[in-house]
This record gives sequence, C-alpha cells and structure tokens, in this order.
Amino acid sequence: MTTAATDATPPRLPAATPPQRAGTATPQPVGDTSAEPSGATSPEPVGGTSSELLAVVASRALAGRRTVFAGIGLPTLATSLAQLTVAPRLEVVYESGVCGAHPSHLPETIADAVLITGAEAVLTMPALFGYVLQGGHIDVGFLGAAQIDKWGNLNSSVIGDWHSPGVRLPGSGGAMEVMANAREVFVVMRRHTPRSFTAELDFCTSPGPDRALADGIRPLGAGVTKVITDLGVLERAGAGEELRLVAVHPGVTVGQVREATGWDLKVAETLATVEPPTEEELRLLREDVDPKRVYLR
Amino acid sequence: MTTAATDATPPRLPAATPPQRAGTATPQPVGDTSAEPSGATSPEPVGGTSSELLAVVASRALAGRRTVFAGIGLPTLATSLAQLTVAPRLEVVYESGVCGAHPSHLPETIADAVLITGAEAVLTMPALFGYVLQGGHIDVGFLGAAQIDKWGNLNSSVIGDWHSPGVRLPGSGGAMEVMANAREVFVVMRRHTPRSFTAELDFCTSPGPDRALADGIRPLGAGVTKVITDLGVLERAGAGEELRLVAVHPGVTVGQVREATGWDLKVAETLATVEPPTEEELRLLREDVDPKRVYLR
Amino acid sequence: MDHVDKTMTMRDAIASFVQDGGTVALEGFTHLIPTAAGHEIIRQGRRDLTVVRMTADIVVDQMLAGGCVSRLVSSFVGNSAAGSLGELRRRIERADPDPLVYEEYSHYGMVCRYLAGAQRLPFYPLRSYGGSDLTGVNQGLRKVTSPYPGPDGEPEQVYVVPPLNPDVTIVHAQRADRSGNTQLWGLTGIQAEAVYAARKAIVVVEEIVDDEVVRSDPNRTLIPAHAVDAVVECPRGAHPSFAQGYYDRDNAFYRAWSHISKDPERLRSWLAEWVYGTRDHAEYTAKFGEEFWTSLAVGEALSLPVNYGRRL
Amino acid sequence: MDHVDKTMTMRDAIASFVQDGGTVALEGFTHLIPTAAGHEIIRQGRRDLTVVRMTADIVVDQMLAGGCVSRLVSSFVGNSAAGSLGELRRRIERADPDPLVYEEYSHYGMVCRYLAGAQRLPFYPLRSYGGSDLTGVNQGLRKVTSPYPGPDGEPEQVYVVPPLNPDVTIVHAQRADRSGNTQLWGLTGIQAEAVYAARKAIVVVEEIVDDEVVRSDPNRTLIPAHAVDAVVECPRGAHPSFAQGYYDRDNAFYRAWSHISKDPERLRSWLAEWVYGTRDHAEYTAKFGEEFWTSLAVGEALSLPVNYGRRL
Repeated sequence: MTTAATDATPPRLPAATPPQRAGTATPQPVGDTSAEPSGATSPEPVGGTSSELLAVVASRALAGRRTVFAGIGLPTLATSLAQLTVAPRLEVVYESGVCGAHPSHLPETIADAVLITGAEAVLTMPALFGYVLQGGHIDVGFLGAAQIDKWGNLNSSVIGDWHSPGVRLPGSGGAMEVMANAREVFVVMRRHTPRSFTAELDFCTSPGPDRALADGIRPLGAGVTKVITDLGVLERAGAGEELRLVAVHPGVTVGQVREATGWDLKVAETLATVEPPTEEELRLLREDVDPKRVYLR
Repeated sequence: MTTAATDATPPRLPAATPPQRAGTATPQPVGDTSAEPSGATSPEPVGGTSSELLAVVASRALAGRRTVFAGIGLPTLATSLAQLTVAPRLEVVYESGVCGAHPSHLPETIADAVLITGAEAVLTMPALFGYVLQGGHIDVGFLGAAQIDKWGNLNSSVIGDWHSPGVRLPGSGGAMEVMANAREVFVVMRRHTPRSFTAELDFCTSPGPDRALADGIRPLGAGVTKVITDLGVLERAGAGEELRLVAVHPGVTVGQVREATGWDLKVAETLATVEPPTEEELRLLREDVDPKRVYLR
Repeated sequence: MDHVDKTMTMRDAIASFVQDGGTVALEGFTHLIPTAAGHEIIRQGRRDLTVVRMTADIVVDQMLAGGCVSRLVSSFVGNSAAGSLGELRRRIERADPDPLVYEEYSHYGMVCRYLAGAQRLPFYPLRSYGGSDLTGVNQGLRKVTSPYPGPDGEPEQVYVVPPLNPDVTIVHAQRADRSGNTQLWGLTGIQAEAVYAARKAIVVVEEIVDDEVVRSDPNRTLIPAHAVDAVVECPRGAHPSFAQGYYDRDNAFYRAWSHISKDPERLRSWLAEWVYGTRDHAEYTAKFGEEFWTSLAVGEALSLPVNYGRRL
Repeated sequence: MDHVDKTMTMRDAIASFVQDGGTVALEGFTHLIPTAAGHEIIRQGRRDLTVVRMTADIVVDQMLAGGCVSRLVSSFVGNSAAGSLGELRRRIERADPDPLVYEEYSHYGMVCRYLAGAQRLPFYPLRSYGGSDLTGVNQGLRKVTSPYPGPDGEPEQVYVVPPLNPDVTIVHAQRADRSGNTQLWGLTGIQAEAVYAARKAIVVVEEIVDDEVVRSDPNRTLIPAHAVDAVVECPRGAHPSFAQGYYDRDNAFYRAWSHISKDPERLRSWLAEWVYGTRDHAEYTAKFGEEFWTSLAVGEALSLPVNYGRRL
C-alpha cells in the first residue's frame, strides 16, 4: 500500500538524470515496488546478491526485538525467518491494522484477506497509528525510499521539484509516522547507487531525528539505525550520527561501496564481512517461508 | 451514572443553610438521584404536580427533535412518550454509548444490560463523546443539577467551597460536555426552590454559552433553553438571554414562582398556562411506557 | 421508535449528495473501496470536485480520467503495490490534460484531519512532520506550543493538522439496515471517522439486512444510523478491491491498471466501455461474467458467537 | 510465532504491578468494573496510591476505606444513581480520617487525558471547560490558541488536558487468550485507551479461552496482546457490576452500599468480612452462595456470526 511498509524495495528511479519530464519511455516508478508476486519485471539485483541474502541479514538484525511494523515482500521474508530463528516471539504489525496474523497463504499485500482471517486483532486506523505506532509500541519499522541521505532522512514523494516533479512518487503513506515513532528503523535497499544514496534529497518526506530537532520538534525514536543493501550494511546509533559502513558482503570492497554512495561515506573502524546465509537459514526460507518463491527471487 | 444524563432529578440539598460541614444527619445528597426504581424514599413532589406532569411537558418539548442525550428516570418517561406521540423518530443516545436501544425491560440505569442486548449500536467513549456529542449530533440534552442560575449555568459539584465543601456532589460526569455541545439543553427540576434557582452558584460545573464566551471560548450550543419544574416552565433562546417564565402549571401564580426563584425572575409578556396532560398522554405513560410504575411516582 | 428508510439507488444517492465543486471523501484502506460510487460520479459527469482519499488508487485515477476532479487531498498516490496511476502522474507531472491541485499529507496526518473533523476540533496534534519538507509545500501543517512543559522542562512544540469536513463521505461496508446502522469487519480503517466528519454520508453495502441481524451484535455497528443519510445496496461495489467474507481482491485488475492507465487512449476506451458503457454497477458486474466472480469467491470462516445475554 | 503466556494469579499480578505510591487506573464504565482487583489491592495493603477512575464508585469507596488511596483523579464521584459514597464524602468534606487530594475533571476531559496518554501527545484539545469553575481548581486545564482562524476569521482558543499515563491500568473483560488478546463486548467504554496509556496493563477476564476463539473474530479484540502484561482469570470479578452475557448487575448491593458506607464502623466490618476475611475472589464469590449467583444469571442472546472468508 505504501512505501512506508508495503515493501522495503524503493520505487526504481528512471534511468535518465535528471528525470525526463516528458519521458514516456521511463519505467513506471510510482508504486512499482514489486510487492506484487507476479511482478516478474524486476531485474536480478546487481552486485551478485539476492533477496535471500537481504532477507537473511535483515532477519538476524531482528534478534531480541518484540514488535515490527513491516510490509509485504522482503520484510515478510525477513520477519518470517526471524520468527523461525532469532526472534520466535516477534509480532508483526501491518499498516492495514492487522496484529498477530496467521495467514493460510503467503500474503500478497498488507491488506490481503488471508492476513485478516485468523488474526489475533484487527485495529482501526486511529488505534493503529495513534495507540500502537505513536503510542510507542513498535521496536523496529521497515521502510523503503527512493532516496536516503547520510542522516537517514528519506524521500518517497518526488524526483525533481515538488511543485512540478519529474517523477511523482507515492508519497509518505505511513512512512513519516514509522520514522517519527518506531524505536528504530531498518531500511532495505536492493540497489546501492549514488542516485539513491544521495548527498541531497530532492525532497525530504520522512525526516530522521536530526531534522526534527532542527525544526524544534522532539523526536521519539532513533530514526534509521540500519540500512541493508546489495553491497553491505550501514548503521547509525541515532540523532547526531551519520550512517557509516559497518559490513560488506563477501567480495565487495569498501571502495565499491563508497563509489556507490553519493556522499563521503564513513567506514567503521572495524569493518566486518557479512556472514553468508547458513544452510539452515536458506532451507527455512526456501522450504518453510516461501516455498513457492513468491518473494524469493 | 452521572448528573449529566442519568436522571434529570438533582441531588436533594441538605435542609440546613449553610450546609452543615459536620452534619451527620443531613440526607445523602451525593448521587441520591432516585434513578433507582426502588428508591422509594423520594417525597411526593411539592406543588401538587407529579412525575407524570413533568414527563408530559418534557415530551411535548421534543416535537420535531431527532436525537436526545438522556438519562434514566424522568427522561426515560419523556422520551418514550415523545416517541409514541410528537417525535416518533426520536433516537435516544445514552452516556454509556448505547444508540437505538430496544430494551426488553424498563432500564434501571443508563448502562443496564437490557439496553445493550438488541441495541442498534454500542459506541466506545471516544466515539460517544467525541464523534456523537462534540461532533454535533445531539439536538437536545437532558441535564439535572443541584443549582441553576438565570443564565442556565449549572452546579453539580459542591455545596459550599470546592476545597472544603459542605456537601460533595457527584460532579460533572458528562454534563459539561452535554452543555457545551448539544444544540440545546432541557433541565427538569422536581422542586423549584430559591436554593436551587439561585442568584449565585456555589460552583459552576457546567457553564452555559455566556460564561464560555466570557472565558474566550466559542460555544457550540445554545445552553439551557428550557427548564421544567413543579411550578412551571422557564425558557431562554441562547447566549445573552436570561431564563424567563413562559408558563405556569394550572393553579400556580406568577408570584409563587418568583418567590421560589433566587433571582428577580423575568416573566414573558404573554404567560401561558401549561396544558394539563391529555387522557391519551396519561394512558400511554401508564399503560405503555411504565406500566409497573417504576418511574411514575 | 420508527425508523427512517434511507435506502436509495446509487444513481439517486450520487445525484442528491455529490455536487459540482464539492468535497467528496471516499475511504476504505485497500479493503471496501467504494469503486461503484466513484463510477457513478463519473457517469453523472460531476466536475471540479475536491476528492479526499488517504490512498489515492485506481478509483481516483478513474475519476481523474473522467474529468471530475480538480483537487486531490491524499497521503499516498499509487496503484497499491502493482504499479503506476497513469492519469494521476500525467496530471501532476505535466498538467496533462489539466493541472491537479494536490494537498499532500502523511497517513496519520489524514487520520488526524478526520479525527478533528469528526470531533469538531479546530486542530489535531500529532508527532509527525517535524523536519519534513511537506511543511514547506502544505500550508495546512502548523505548529502549536504545548501549555505543559516537555520532559526536559522546556516548552514543547508539536505539529497540528486542520479538521477535514467533507461535503459528503462515501464508504463501502458489508451490511447495514435500512436506516443506516452499518456493520463492517476485517479492515475497518478510517471509515467511521470519515463518516462522522462529513456533512452528509452515503453508505454503500454488499447487502441490506433485517434489523434483527444488526441488533444481534450492536458492537459490530461502527457507523450508527444517526450519522448516515443514504444507504445504497450494491453487491460487489468494491471491485477491484475486496469485501472480507464476500469476495476476494482482483489482483489481476490491479496489475492490468498500470498498463491501461499508462496510455491515455487505452484508459479512455476502458472508461467508455466499463463506466460510460454500463448503466449502473449491476451492468458492470454482469459484464465480467459469473465465471469471473467465481474466481474471486471465498469460503466460510465464521466468527464464533458471543452472548449478549437476556434478562430472565 | 510463539506466544508468551502472561497468565498470572490475581495475587501475583497485583503484587508485581501495583506499587505503593503508584498511579493505578481502574476503568469500566458501570460495566466490567475491576472490583476483584480493587479488593486484592486492599488485601495486599497498598498505600499512597493515586487512583484514576472516571466514575469513582463502590470499588473506589472501598479502596479509600482500605487506606490505600491518597489521591483521586475522576469525573464522577457517586454510587451510581443509588446513593452516596460514605467514605469518599468523609474524606473530601471532613478529611476524615485523612485528607484526599481530588483532581476533578469532566467525563470527556478524562477520555481526552487517556487519548493523549495512549497517543503520546503532549495535550489533547476539547470543546468543554470554557467558563467552568473547574478551571480555577484544576491546574491541569489550560488553553491553547488554534493556529487556524476560527469561523469568524479571528483566532480561536480551546481548552486542553494533559496526557494521563498510569503506572498500571487494570480492566475487566469477558475473555482473553493466554497472551493477552482481549475481547469485550457490550459497553466497551474507555478500556482500550486506558490500557494503551499505561506503562503496564493487567487484564482480568471472566474466562481464558483457546486461541481459536479469539482468532475467529479478530475485530472483537479491542486490546491486543502487545499492550497487555498480565492476564488474570477471575470469574465474577466485576461484581457488583455486570459482565454482559455472563451475569447481571447486583442492584441490591448498590443500594445497600449507601447504607454500609454511611457508617464508618459498618463499612470497616464489611471490609473485614468480605475483603480481609476472604483469601481471594473465589472465596468472596463462594461466600455469596450459588443461589445468589443464580439470581444474577442471564439467558442467551447470541450474536449472529459474520463470515471472515477463507481463500479457496
């Protein structure tokens, strides 16, 4: 439904820079977030990585977490795997209002009827956004975006000028609320490029705590604390901190990541290499979580 | 439940003036609103009138009204009679959240289980107070009080000083909200005395629009527009207007009413005499509305 | 008490309550989207509407293409997760064929606008918007200083949104009685607040049921009769979205829409065939054929009853 | 996902979550009043509590008499419509045997305090309080100027209330699963907001049910497990109030209470016999005898099922 939570995958950007205002040949960026399982148009991710790798890395990051606000697609894979491994008591809350879903089939949207039947609770929007999210009950929110900057601010509104955009993207949905209220936010970006990891957002839809503070508003959460991409993992602890590279995938160099980043990316003193998925993680993903490979591509 | 809506009957005041702070012999004023059907301790109303007369006069005033916020007791009689006569489509909304009740038995409280079973809707408190009442869906609210002044301001909190009261009364309940938000408010007072119709309230719990305006708050409703007592009927149109006597019960003189009123009561240019209950009104009250005479006393 | 029979045909309800230049809210978060009402608005050729909808999706794209809308108030503009809204993007990106005034909010910003509208509040505070560029392009977003000290003892600021009071709100639900007591289940979203915020409200339902059905479960009535002005029975009126327990989502249509709406000609011929070319929603649904509807049919998963009790 | 089993005995739940000096909200508007929890607080001899309850009625009078309470936050102090709260009046009118700090609000003021608490808002606006003397005796009531012009184009003021975040909220409900997904029906009042506003929440239920019962009707779950810290099974725990579909209100007890509480000696001997003299609520209910409970029994009025649907 929204870039907030439907899918951690950002809308793909048009190939041209700046985006063609009359470009009929540009791919469809609005909402083309490949959450539709039959959306087989997505290219294989670059960098030799895969949905499996991203899902495994994200799942490990959920260890010890109690509640996740997540969408469909990669977050489904990550949270389901986490429930089978590091976070057996993890509760997934969907933007549609569903808590404690027990779906009979793999859900295709955050509002899929199979998420409702047999769920533990279905909440109205005022309760979901007001009591659960703003009320402080969400440990981790998954977000996607078209652009992210080094403070973890996100753009999901427009490419170009808001008043006359090159590309009109879906907008906030609930992303701004997830950013403002979840204890921390994980961002999964399938493609780490200088255009999406940008020094200057075209538009800031969902601000992190630093921008909130500068606007005189007290932030309630830490903002983006982890970004998982096809090249590696970036982290920051909260307000006042930049994202820094803490791990690369096997075979990826620091130089590659810095080159793919639109700002002068800082690197952790001790850089790790991401532990590849274990056989057990892959088996669970492939056999239990998504045996029909709806999201595993 | 509350003086707001449970019953139009005010708590009886202690006999002594000023109220005895240590008076163990004072009657029980708190919540002794005789909404309990077995509360047979209430004296027959003075002035030769009766619950029937008050109920009939109140029911006629509901002609053309769509929604009423009311309590149990006299308002039950008045609204039920109105539904059978002048306002067949009248919907009664209870402070407990019940809309469109179809009770199997005469309800004993605004939260009686028989009001819920078979009702058309039961709302949460935020919906009832926020969407229905403050949202502007109530045409007429019934209120009671220990004291009323000439602007229709009401006291249901204390007799004496709030910090060290002679008598602690129940307080607002939802009365303040009914006053602030219903299009107009009807007050039924079983006993018209100078102590309850007072020049100066001991404490203003539920202010009418004049007091709201003086406090810089824009009122949404007209406040008290009608007061029905054992002596007659007082009316005012809204902000800026005093209550004035518009009708007396048969046999009651203007002098009697003015004497029973704690301020210099204005009298309408053309004073009416209240039309006594018709045989049909009495038959409906006695045979259809309250055949067991639970509230008809 | 007597009941007012508020049942109307869709045609009469739209003709009575949706006026050119008015503000129309259509709500339903993925579930129970009032598509049939949107189509009837297109058929009746309404113009210059302000459309309010949290998730502006296919029905909004269609109303844009029908030339009904000059202003949009929303917090998400996209074809769910299935792709683009072609007409919406042409309108916003290129003013093609006409400009579209767009008021952009976040989801909770819209929720709070409905909450303020339903409660007759002058504003509603929320914890979002601090530092967002939306505050620069949306003059509706303002700040208030709390009269209570913040956790650090200093004055605390918070953003607020203004109330939203549509001229008419249209929602779709599973069932209602003839006077408008409306029951919905599954995702219930913002429907009750959107109805209470509106001057007039139209409830479109899969079925009108006997009073006894509604009254057997009063807690299920999220929208009481006093908030409703018209009840329209319109089975399958939420297609291509779904109605929990009645029919499933038409995912193929969502995917197809991205292609249909990408090409203005194709979009207009779709409208000609499926909206202008059908007299009403009954014709629209019949055109799909029964086999199609069978493919969206759902099985039974009944709620266990609760006891409301009866005085003995 | 695995489930956390949060079931506890009443004794353990109160001992774990209700601390001397803490703020305890007990909600339930006439219906589902958590009386048994109040009695256990008295048995455990908690002191110096701030008790929050919209309708301070019998259970509050009992907790006052038990010496547990030094401060009360409420919007109605009375024994329903049945008479007086003797202990409360003695405390407020004569500081007998001890003073009671009383924060007085209106019902919607309390509702809005819970709403602000549940939503982590710094304040909540409402249309009440303008011109009320309550603003002179309650420093919590303050004004905010709306950043939007009023209907007359002039700045508009509105009163606001501060958030309420109890250390623990206790509510009673008909049923829950072992992890705390709680379903209630009939009058549902402010329970969900009071739970979400609290740091910790105890849900007392008539019965703990299988997961499948709850999951057959997820819209009935007004309080999800993530907001609940303890689930206590305590049949008839709402007496003398009622539980829709389980037992009726004990109106005779309400009437009797006015007489019991009028006389401090009689009140203390009632407490000695019925609260201190019983080990737990099971003993309290047994003491009334089965014939008594039969007199409060209710018949069957089942909700008609709704279909949540199943993918075929």
